[in-house]
Amino acid sequence: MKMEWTYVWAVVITGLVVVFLGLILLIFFVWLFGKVITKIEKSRIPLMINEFKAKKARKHEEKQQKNNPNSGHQEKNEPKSAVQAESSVTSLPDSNDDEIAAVISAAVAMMSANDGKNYKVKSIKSARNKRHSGVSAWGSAGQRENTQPF
Amino acid sequence: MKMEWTYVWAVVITGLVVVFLGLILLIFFVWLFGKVITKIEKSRIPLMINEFKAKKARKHEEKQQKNNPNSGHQEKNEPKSAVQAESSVTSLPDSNDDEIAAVISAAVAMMSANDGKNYKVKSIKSARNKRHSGVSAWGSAGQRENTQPF
Amino acid sequence: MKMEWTYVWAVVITGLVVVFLGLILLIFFVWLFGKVITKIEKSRIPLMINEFKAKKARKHEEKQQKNNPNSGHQEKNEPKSAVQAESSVTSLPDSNDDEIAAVISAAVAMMSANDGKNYKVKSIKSARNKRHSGVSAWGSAGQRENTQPF
Amino acid sequence: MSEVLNIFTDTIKDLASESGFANLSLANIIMILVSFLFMYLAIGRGFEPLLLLPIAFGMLLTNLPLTLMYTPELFSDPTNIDYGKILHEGGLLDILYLGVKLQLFPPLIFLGIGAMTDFAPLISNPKSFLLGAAAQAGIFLTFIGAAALKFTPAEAASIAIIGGADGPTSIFVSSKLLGGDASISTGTIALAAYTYMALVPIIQPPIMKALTTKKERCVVMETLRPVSKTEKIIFPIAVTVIISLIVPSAAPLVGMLMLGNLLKESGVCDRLVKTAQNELMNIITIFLGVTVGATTTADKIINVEFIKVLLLGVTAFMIGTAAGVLFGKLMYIFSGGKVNPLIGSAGVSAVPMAARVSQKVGAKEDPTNFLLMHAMGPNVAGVIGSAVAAGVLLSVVK
Amino acid sequence: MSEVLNIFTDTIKDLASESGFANLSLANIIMILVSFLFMYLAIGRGFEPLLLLPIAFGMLLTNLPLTLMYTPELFSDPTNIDYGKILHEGGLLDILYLGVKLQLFPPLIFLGIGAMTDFAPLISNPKSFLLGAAAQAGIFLTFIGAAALKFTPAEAASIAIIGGADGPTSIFVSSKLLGGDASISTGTIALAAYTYMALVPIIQPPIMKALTTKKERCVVMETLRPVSKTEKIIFPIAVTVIISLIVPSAAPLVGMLMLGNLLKESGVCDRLVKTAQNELMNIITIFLGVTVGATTTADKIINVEFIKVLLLGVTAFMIGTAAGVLFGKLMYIFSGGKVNPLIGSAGVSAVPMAARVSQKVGAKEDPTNFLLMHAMGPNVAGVIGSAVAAGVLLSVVK
Amino acid sequence: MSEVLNIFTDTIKDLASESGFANLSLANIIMILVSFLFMYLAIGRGFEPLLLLPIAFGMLLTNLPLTLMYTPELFSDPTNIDYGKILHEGGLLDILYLGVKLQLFPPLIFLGIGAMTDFAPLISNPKSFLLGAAAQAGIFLTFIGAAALKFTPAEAASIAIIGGADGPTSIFVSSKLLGGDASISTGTIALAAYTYMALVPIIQPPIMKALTTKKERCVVMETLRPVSKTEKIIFPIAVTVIISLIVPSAAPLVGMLMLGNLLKESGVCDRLVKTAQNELMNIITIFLGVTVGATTTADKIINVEFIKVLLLGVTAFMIGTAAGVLFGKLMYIFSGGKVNPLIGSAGVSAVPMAARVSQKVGAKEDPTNFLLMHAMGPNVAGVIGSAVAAGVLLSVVK
Ligand code: NA
Ligand code: NA
Ligand code: NA
Repeated sequence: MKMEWTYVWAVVITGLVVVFLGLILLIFFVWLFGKVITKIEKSRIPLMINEFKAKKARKHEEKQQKNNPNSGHQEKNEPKSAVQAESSVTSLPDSNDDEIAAVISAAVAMMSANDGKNYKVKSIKSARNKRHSGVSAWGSAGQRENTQPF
Repeated sequence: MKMEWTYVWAVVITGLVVVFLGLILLIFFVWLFGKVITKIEKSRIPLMINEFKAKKARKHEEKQQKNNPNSGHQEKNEPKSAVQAESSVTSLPDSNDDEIAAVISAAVAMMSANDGKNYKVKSIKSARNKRHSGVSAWGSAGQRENTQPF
Repeated sequence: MKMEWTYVWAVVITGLVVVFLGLILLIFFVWLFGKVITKIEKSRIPLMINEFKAKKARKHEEKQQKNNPNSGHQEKNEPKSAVQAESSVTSLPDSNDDEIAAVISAAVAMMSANDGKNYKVKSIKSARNKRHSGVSAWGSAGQRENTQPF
Repeated sequence: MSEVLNIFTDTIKDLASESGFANLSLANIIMILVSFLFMYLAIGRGFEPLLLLPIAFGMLLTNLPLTLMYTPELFSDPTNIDYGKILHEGGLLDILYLGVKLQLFPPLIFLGIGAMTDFAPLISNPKSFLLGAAAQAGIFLTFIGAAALKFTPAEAASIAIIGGADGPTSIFVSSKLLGGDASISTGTIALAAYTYMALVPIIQPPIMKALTTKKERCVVMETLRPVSKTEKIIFPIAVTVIISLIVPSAAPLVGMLMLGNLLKESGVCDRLVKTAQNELMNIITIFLGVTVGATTTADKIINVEFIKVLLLGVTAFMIGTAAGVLFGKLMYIFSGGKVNPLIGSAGVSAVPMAARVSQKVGAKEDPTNFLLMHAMGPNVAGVIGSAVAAGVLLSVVK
Repeated sequence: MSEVLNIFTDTIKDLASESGFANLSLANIIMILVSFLFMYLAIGRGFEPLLLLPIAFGMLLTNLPLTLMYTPELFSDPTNIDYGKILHEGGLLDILYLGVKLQLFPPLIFLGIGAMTDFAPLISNPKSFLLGAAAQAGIFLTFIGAAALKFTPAEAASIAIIGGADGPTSIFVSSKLLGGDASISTGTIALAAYTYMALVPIIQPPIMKALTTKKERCVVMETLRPVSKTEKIIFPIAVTVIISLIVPSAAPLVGMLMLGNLLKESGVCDRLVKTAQNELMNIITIFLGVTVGATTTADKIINVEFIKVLLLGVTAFMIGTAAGVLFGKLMYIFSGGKVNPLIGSAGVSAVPMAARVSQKVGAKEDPTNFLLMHAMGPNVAGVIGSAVAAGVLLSVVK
Repeated sequence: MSEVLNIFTDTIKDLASESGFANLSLANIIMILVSFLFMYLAIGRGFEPLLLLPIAFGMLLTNLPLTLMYTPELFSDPTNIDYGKILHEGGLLDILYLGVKLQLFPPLIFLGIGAMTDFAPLISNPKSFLLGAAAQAGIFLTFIGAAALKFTPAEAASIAIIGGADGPTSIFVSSKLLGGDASISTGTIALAAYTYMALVPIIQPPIMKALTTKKERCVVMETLRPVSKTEKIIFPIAVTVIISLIVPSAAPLVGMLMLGNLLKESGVCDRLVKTAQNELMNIITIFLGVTVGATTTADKIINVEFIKVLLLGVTAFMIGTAAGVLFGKLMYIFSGGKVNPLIGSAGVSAVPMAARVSQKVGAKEDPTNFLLMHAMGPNVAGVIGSAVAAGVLLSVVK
């Protein structure tokens, strides 16, 4: 069952046109939206739409402009925790600092990755304090995160 | 299709009665069982039913009475590991103790949480020793735990 | 519905014969293949079939002959990381070395177990370095490993 | 060549007429905007994002015309679904929705919740069960309201269960009772349930303050007794047996909740517990959310019934809260002032937010008063209570 | 108002008559107590809790009347199941049980086991395969016993396979062969299999000691040669090909076991291996346990057949152990005293307990004798052997 | 006794005649060897092992006679599959293959990919979309070639989609279009797709060098602007809406890809993201690989059509690469030399290998030139482009 050539060409041309059409529409939308966002960011016009961004994203934006521009969302807290973990061991007395720092910072990074939560060393500290009172902060944090939505 | 009001009230009253009935039965059972358990705990009568508790739960009970009364099962080992990890670093020479202790105790707590097994620092130590002999204690522990039931 | 005894005996004898037959065939194959592999290993004849082994497996074989002969694949890197983590803390100033080493080596071992990747301490160190540049090495490693096949 | 051009223009025309743009109705556009609103609530406002975000995305997908991802017609008669037809003609979300329709997903989510829940506060103070029962008044009294607004029994029960403040239970009941022809859908119910659960910290405090005196709110409760491992192991078994005997139709929910808890408390099945709490629950949450969201086709939201659902839903929450607090006052009186009535509002379930609301409202009067653990008792009792109420509704409503 | 009262009392009466209390038979009560016994064995005694606890809970649920979670009638004819009816009328456990009935769960558990198993001890000492074959005598000789006790071929095969000491294999065979009308159920088989597997450290040692001399038990075996990665990669492929060619009906079990092992040994699919070992296996274990447990309705346990199953099952284990040890003695003789016959008992599978029993019994005679790795060879060979025996039974029994 | 012996020899004879050895055809043997070749490519050469190894193992299983694990006849008519028959008679892989046939697995894998993908490079330089579109020329021009080689429309579309360099998309299209009677199978398509994706670093560089000048290859591109979280959140929603409206049949793939990405970028659903990225994706990858591999029965490989598929497949890749690079040259010209045309080849998708090839080829000319991030834009655009192309093919091909 051979296809007719007119059909074949129709498929090809249609396909290419639709793919380009779709992606060009996306270019236009993404470009437009990027402009709008950038303008809002710069002029800080307190628009309705800005309400959410202002509360949640502003701090994040500022941080991000200092860092590598293309860093994804996930990396948000890792540099911080790594830095903090490091600063906390740089004064250790001998040459094993690096290894320890590496292991600890990796462990901290892993925690963020594992739980899907971004822990900061600060919050870990408080977790330990609570644990002294006989209630597992870890456990209850898990419970909180997990049971909440149901 | 409107419902008849008699039907509506019947549903409402039935529902409330059954819910209260069920939960009151539970109150009675839980209260009764709590009494029995508490009595057994105190008088330590060596009942048939005590056999299991004696072997498995007794040690646990004693520990628990020292700790916060409402601590859940998961928290069982965490305070211990946290304490041990801490005691193991309190003599570190500088102010970073807290951070390190926090990170390490968090790591230990996470291990318990992660594997679903309660590791004590003791067992970790022995794990390391075994690892020296060229056989991964960690791996074989996993294997043991996992393959056993099938 | 009782079975006829002839049928019963036929099942029994057939069953035993087939099970033995199958496993004896396996003995023969495994024994033969073991011989071939051992010969190739020893004489290092650069056979066609050796091409793959040579590139991938040779290093591994040599390592393995030094270690415990029956160590599985998973254990490959763990002894190393444990040793390295330990050596990195043996000079810590007080008696808590063991606990810390245990915790850290367990954490490292856990990492290998968790991700299903064999991390060495070396690679963790470099991971930390990359993180300084604002790109999460951890995140991108995950991305690389994960997105690659699709 | 001109023939190719002809066919090309014909195909483009066909594609255009078959594209979503040509088939986008005003209702679809409104619904898409509504889905954006819920996405904003989930991400920007943190309203139960784990479920509300997948639900809102399902709502978006189902309102993009011709995607054929969800086909409400396949589920129009809830008592006689043609499963073969769903397999042949159903889209991605139709097939995943089978997990909801076959009543699998909510019990499996309860398995995970059970594996995460600590019933110790309830075991050490079993009277908390009463508060968990009282708060279900919100369910049954709302049933009256729904009847007054002329909903069918199936619809009225589906709306009333929102008052249970328990997402999986609401989905369990409504997906069983509601057909594709009903004026409301499982998605409508779930949207209302999760939205109001997120609003618990806003809805409850005024009611709690209005119904209690300062003296009552300041009651410091006795420390809870320690609970032995044996009790914790026997508890889930006993609850399963007793509740299943009284209300057999509650067994799937209560049984799975208690299986999860037994696995956890046994201490010998940790690898199963970990998976039930995490991966199994997460996989099902994604599927549940996006498919339940997909049931909110335009005709289920853009009608006066949805407004009614929203009104009845918030009423149910408020009645449940009030009933819990009032019953707490009763216990305050009968116990000679030992029970703080603020813990009553936690009986609506919405674990653990409702308990935290009790804690916060109490701490406002006396910052040293630690009510959280005492409120966790009614809180987890409320989960059991809602499941029992669901069982009653399923067996009573034809 | 009186009418409301009337309807209320009527509804309460209806509910009471429809409640589990009114329908609880003596058989149900006995079965519930039996389920408590198995829960105790799982939690208190540590009898294979990962499976025995879900099984016991499934047994509890299925014996609570009217919960409609499992409906044996839907599975009465094993050769002609009405899947549409199951979807329409089935409860939660009926639908999950499809994973067992469609023969999915046991092979997928084997996938996980394969991903955790190290076949190196077997590769370096392939003669161990003989011990893994010998121990299957327990299966086939028990078939004779079951025939003598007048079981049908399907029942006899299901009982005999308990002697394979391999839970998923037993469930694979019995769920295929047994209909809802058989006097025994998959749950009965699984209960016996897992209970006896937990008792391996008690059942085996007396037999091992009775059949061996002190001199034999003291044999120190030669160190196993190292196994190259190439051999480890080729092994699972070769086993799949050879066994599937000889016994095609063993292919689902052996094939999945070896796919898991190949993924592991390849070293390039670690993320798949991790999931196969953990989450996938855990999810299926929960579903498998609770649904298989649900098949133990009262009529399957409270009958003389269950006693027969228990007796035949332990006999199968004992014969398997003895056959392995005796074959070990044969190898001791032919090898000129280089093989310790104690490793023969490990051929029953029950990985890795049976191998540890060999180690312990050997260490009693000579504490420096490290038999564990040598016993792991027959042990993992026993898993393959049982799967082959399962294939034979499935293809021979009509 | 002699009767026993008789029956025994009869049974053995039966077993022998029913064994795989007696039924092994030459075609089977060739196919088994081919499966070994792909296993070697996966393990020894690291060719996309996560999918190629399960595919090769599925290929092995399906070519071992009488295992009855996969039955092509059950899927012979793609428009009218008898699902009841599959449940009654299907083997393990038939039942798991339902996940492919019902179009579930590829979208769910896209969910995981979306949860792992960072679209920031594309958002900050949206013109990259053009390169992602241009590279789809490989798909459509190969359709011409397939037509010339006299394939049916369904076959031609399935072959052409290999040029999309996207495994799940290829499986999504081909499993929908190809029946059991077609001369090629989903497995054939997947084998070619994954093999060529692994060969991207070998196939692409010569084409890239041949089509570009040294000056072009040395272009250092401007740093990408930072992308705000708001943009990252709105992006997946916008793509879903726009693409679904234009090509509704692309909605399952694009919708799930974007749901995964939205969950990730929202930052409030991390536990769902983790599961979508890992366990859910791994479980489905195993099932997808082994069942798709099982469709490669002997008659699908040992024919001249397979050679044609291989040739057309590599042609598709090469045309896609060339089209991307040429379009990149166009952008180089129009941008006044600001765009490095090497990033155009990354438009074929094959994330992130194609982008790394761009980086490497660029670094050869100027080691300080860091093109990776700029190439990630066209790279992820290529994934979206392929999904759109898939939608077009599915809606155009009858
Ligand atoms: Na509730
Ligand atoms: Na066995
Ligand atoms: Na592509």
